[in-house]
Amino acid sequence: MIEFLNFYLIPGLVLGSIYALGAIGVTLTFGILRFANFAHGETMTLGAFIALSLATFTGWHPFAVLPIAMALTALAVLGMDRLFFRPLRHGSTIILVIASFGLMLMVRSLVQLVWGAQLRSFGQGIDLPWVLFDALRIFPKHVTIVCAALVLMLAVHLLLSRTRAGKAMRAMADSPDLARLTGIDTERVIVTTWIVGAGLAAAAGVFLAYDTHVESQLGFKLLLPIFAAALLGGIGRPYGAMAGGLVIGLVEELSTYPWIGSEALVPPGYKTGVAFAIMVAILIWRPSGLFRGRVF
Amino acid sequence: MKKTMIAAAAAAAALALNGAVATAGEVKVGSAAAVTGPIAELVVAIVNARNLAATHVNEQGGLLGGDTYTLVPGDSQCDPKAAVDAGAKLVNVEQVVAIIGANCSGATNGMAQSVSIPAGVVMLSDTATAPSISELDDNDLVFRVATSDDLHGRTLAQRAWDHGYRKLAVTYATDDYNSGFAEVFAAAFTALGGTITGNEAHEPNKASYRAELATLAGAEPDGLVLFAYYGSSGITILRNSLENALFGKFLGADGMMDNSVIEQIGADNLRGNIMLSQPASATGSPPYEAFAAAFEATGNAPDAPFVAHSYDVSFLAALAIEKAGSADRGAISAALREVANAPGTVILPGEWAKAKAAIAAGEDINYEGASGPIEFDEKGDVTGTYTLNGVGDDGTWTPVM
Amino acid sequence: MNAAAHSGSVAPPAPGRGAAPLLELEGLTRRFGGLTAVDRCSFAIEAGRITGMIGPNGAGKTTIFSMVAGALRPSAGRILFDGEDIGGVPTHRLFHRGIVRTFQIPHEFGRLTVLENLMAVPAAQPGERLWPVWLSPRAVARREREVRERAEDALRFLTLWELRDELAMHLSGGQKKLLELGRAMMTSPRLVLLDEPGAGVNPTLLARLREMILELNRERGYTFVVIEHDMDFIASLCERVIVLSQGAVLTEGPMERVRRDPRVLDAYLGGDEENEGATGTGTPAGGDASRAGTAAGRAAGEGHGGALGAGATDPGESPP
Amino acid sequence: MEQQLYGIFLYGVFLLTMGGIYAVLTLGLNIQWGFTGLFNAGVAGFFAIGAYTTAIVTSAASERHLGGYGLPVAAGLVAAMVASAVIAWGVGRICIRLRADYLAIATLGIAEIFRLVLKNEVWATNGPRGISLIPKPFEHLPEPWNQVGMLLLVFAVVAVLYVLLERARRSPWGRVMAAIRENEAAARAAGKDVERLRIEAFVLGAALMGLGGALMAHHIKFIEPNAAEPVSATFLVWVMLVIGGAANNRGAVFGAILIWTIWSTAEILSARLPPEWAVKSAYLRIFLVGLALQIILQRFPGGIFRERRFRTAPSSSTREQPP
Repeated sequence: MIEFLNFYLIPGLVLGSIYALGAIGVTLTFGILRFANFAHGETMTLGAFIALSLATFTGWHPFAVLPIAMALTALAVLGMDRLFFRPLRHGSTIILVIASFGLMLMVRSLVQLVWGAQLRSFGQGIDLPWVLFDALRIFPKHVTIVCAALVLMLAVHLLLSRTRAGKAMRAMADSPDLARLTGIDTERVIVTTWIVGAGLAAAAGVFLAYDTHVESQLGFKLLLPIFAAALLGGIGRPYGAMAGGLVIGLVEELSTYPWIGSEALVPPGYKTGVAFAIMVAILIWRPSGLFRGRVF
Repeated sequence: MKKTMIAAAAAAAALALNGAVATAGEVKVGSAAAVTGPIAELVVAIVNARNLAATHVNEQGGLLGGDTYTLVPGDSQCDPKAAVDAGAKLVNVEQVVAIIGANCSGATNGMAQSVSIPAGVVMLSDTATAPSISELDDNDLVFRVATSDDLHGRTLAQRAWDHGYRKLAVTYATDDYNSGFAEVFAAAFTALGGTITGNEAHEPNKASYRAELATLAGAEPDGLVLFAYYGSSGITILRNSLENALFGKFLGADGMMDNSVIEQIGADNLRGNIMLSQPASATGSPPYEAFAAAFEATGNAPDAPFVAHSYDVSFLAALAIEKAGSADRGAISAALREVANAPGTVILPGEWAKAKAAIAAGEDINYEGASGPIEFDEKGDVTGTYTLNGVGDDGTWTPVM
Repeated sequence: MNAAAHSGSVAPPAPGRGAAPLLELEGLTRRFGGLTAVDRCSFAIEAGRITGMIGPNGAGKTTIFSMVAGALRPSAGRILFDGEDIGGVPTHRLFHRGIVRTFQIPHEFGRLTVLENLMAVPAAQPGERLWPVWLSPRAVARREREVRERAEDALRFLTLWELRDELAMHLSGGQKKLLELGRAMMTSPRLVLLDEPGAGVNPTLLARLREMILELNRERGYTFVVIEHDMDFIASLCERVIVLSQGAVLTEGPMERVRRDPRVLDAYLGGDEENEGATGTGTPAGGDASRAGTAAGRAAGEGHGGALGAGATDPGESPP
Repeated sequence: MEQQLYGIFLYGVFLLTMGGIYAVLTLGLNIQWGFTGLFNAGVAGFFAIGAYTTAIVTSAASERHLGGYGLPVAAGLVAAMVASAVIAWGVGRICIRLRADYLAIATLGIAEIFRLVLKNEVWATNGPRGISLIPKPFEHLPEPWNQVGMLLLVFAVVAVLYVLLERARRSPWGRVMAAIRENEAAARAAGKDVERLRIEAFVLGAALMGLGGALMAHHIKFIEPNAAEPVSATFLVWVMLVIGGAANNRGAVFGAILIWTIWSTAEILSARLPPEWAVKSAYLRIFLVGLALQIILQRFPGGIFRERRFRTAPSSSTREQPP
């Protein structure tokens, strides 16, 4: 039982909160700009590397430079939007998807040009956990990651529910045509969307890098599970994305638990497939997400 | 504006094709590597090692009549499709004399079968370890200094047994190198009388492997045999295992041999707990030290995976061209055996001037590589020597007995 | 006109007035989540007539059309067509049985030409299968000529002949409405459901549209059910109207009588403006309450507009 | 110099062979996306099924993987198409009703699951080590005729497909597919069995993707799961189709060859950089490819070749126009 908590449930939660942060950006772009942004993974990588450089330069804790890294990443993404997405915004969706694919290639190779392909990390050595009740192992870094993720999600919640910009975003994600009719400044909403999505992506990248390490393909590796999370929550629903991220993170980890007998339920080689299988199943049986009908 | 850019791109492409014509006084060898793609982080050091050999050649008199030894890069992306494309460019547009590399076994296999063998170009691989490379119908054109997984896997199993391991869990990344290795290792270890308590694949590039490791640790083996590349999953698995006290002892192979493993995990956490098998002349042997000193001087770590092999293939290609006496594709294959295999004047890494003089004098030479003595058999394979490394007192990879 | 040329191909000759009903609804009900868009609706449509269907926004008119045409599955109740229950039968099967619908927001094939829009309609085209296309092109070409002639006749009738080579997306709203009607003419329909054919159509075109509907009814015997907000249009077209309010039948009868019915006036004046879900034009209040309504609206409308709505992708709400 | 020209000619042969194989994939995707509007982001999955099927059918017997039946290449190509088609039918049955972007993500996920199966079911596929020694047509001819032979085979396939698909596109079949693409609800209301027709297009497109995969396997004589990773086996095909012009077969073929040429020749450019850039030049190449893509997208947002619809020729209208 305690093993289940230590090795399956807690790692699942940590991974899930990272997925959740990434998925918010995907779901907002999908909901408001109406395309699947393949460059979102590279945004995470970019954020993690920016934070790495800042942390190396200042010698501060990665979480101390996180706000600056988030801001810089958001700025970079706004620049990309201006150059590559905005000129195509009135064309068809598929053009935007292809543009985001091109951007994915560009950002990744730029990161490799600037920072190289080798892997780097914020800290060296291994962390030892706090051992509670002689059995439960809690890692300080995991506590900080989950707490920071919760703070960011709370901030997103406040933004969406308390501010005009947030309400406008939700309205647009729900129905862009109607939002336009009611006089919402769509360009401003789009800017806000990019800022929120890129900031959270940067945070997700930094958290993952803080837990493990960072290299040029960090974000790309997360892209598909994050798409799965966004779909699970229902496209255009930031709260759904948070929940979806947690569910995907948990299910990925729990799928290899020996639920029946002593063998892993899903052979670990297929672990990645679990997220995809859930995603496909959700699409087929509940295409509007797990939380259809619930008003968030 | 955009039109201008397109025009500029077209002009640049035309220029590039034009520039492909070899300048006089240059001998081109293709250097195919998986620079982008899943093992990008390993390849940087590999390319640096190949370039170091070229620098040695050029600094010490160059090739043949003083020609520059040029390595033309080609990106094989660890994907046979990309490798065939890169190979076609190297062989046809760049008109290289020989090709070194291609890195991943699949990419090497594709490039060899559909480009280099039909064109009659020698391919000399530094990292392709799949047994299928030996089976190619290659007209004696495909060589490698990387040893086949079969041999390495059996050797590692024996060494593990000798170190007193009886019950081991195995986890391997689902790529060609590591999965093949795991298969051979598990069979050999069982044949010795050992027990494999669990043999599980893991998908590389995940953020956490705690769940898989917990399952493997459940059977309480003596240690974990970790077949992975350090970047895509190895370091994460080490970290997850140590932080959660799931495994304390590790065995592995050269895919894990990198300084960043020690940097990331910390020497103190690994000392006495990890042993990695590497096909290389024992540290301390003259050929290895010659290479290591030179490579370190360029700011690179000589114990990174496969860099010794990469240096060797680059140097060997130059030796073979020098021996053949001309930049002629057809003569390389025979010359390669002559310069690599005993007997002859022993040449160590970096000793280009000595080798050039010996060849000019008509002497037979025998290159002793950084990765091992290098004697090509009839299939173009070498018999490896392997060292087992642990973390030494100085915090670097050090041989253990 | 060319109508006579095709009257022979109309499947059953129009039965006499007052014959057995062609379509009967019995307690038809449709719910979207907590919202009941159609509530125990019962009425009958006689063959050969033009029947009007009116009611305030959200009364469930379009939802009824969607169920009759097979785009939505009824939650309860029966739809009898020729005495047979067709509830839940997919749209394309119903089309082959003679039920054709048009859409309130025109559903043209935007990047097909106007002529192609009509030529795509007829059933049993051998050219719609690949083997004949590749192996017996002559048979395909022969049938294609027939289809084309028929489409050209329809375009002349609809006065769209000049625009035959134009992409349908470039037509005006009114012209698209005509094209919708043209789709019905490409087959031999027994029941044509017109959803607001006059919405957004200018008065000149509207008058022409009325003449066309009357002519199709008179000359070819098409049975029409027409949803329309323009009362004069309905009055000049239909002998009988059905009034719906909040998903139920309020009253029915000749237009003159219905117009004087105080309940009808009440329904229109007191119509619950917030409850517009079923017509898919709900206004976004930005708040959460509107969301359920809009979602239902998307499901009820045919998935147009809202690119990300559950729409037709939801197995629970679309025919199998 | 003569040697140089001969080399460039041979490289041209390789370039066009690859471009031609991609053209087969792009034509397949064009049926799905261009004609019918099905957003299949799982091209790599069907590519892989085709490649592995032909590898198993045509290679010599081996203990490392399933079969090795040593059948002729033609049998392999047919088997590849059939296998892809059958699996596409299964996939289509469960998710063809999904709307565009959802279908994309579902097919992307399914393709990744296929790739995991290829990696993990070692008994059938030799896992990550892949299948080697796949026969290549004409390989026993001397250079350059072996390569030219392969090129001609690929181009013969492309030509046949082009003619068949162009005929299909102009036929009522193409019209009804376009109708579904343009307005699904209206197509239903016009009596079309949208599900069946969409599955038909999906299956046909997937069969061509399988054929493309099979041709690729024969061309490179080796297949492994990395060859079916999404960037070069799905997204690149999409880029080719969108840039060339969706719904236009000529655009599909042109886009495949154009983009493959950019993708491939960019390396010749980046390889000119000094040796200390040996590693970075590869990154730079990918960057340039990305940039070229953006420029073409902004220059030709609707693709280079536009869709062409049937127009009535002035002479064909024999009747009098009504007043």
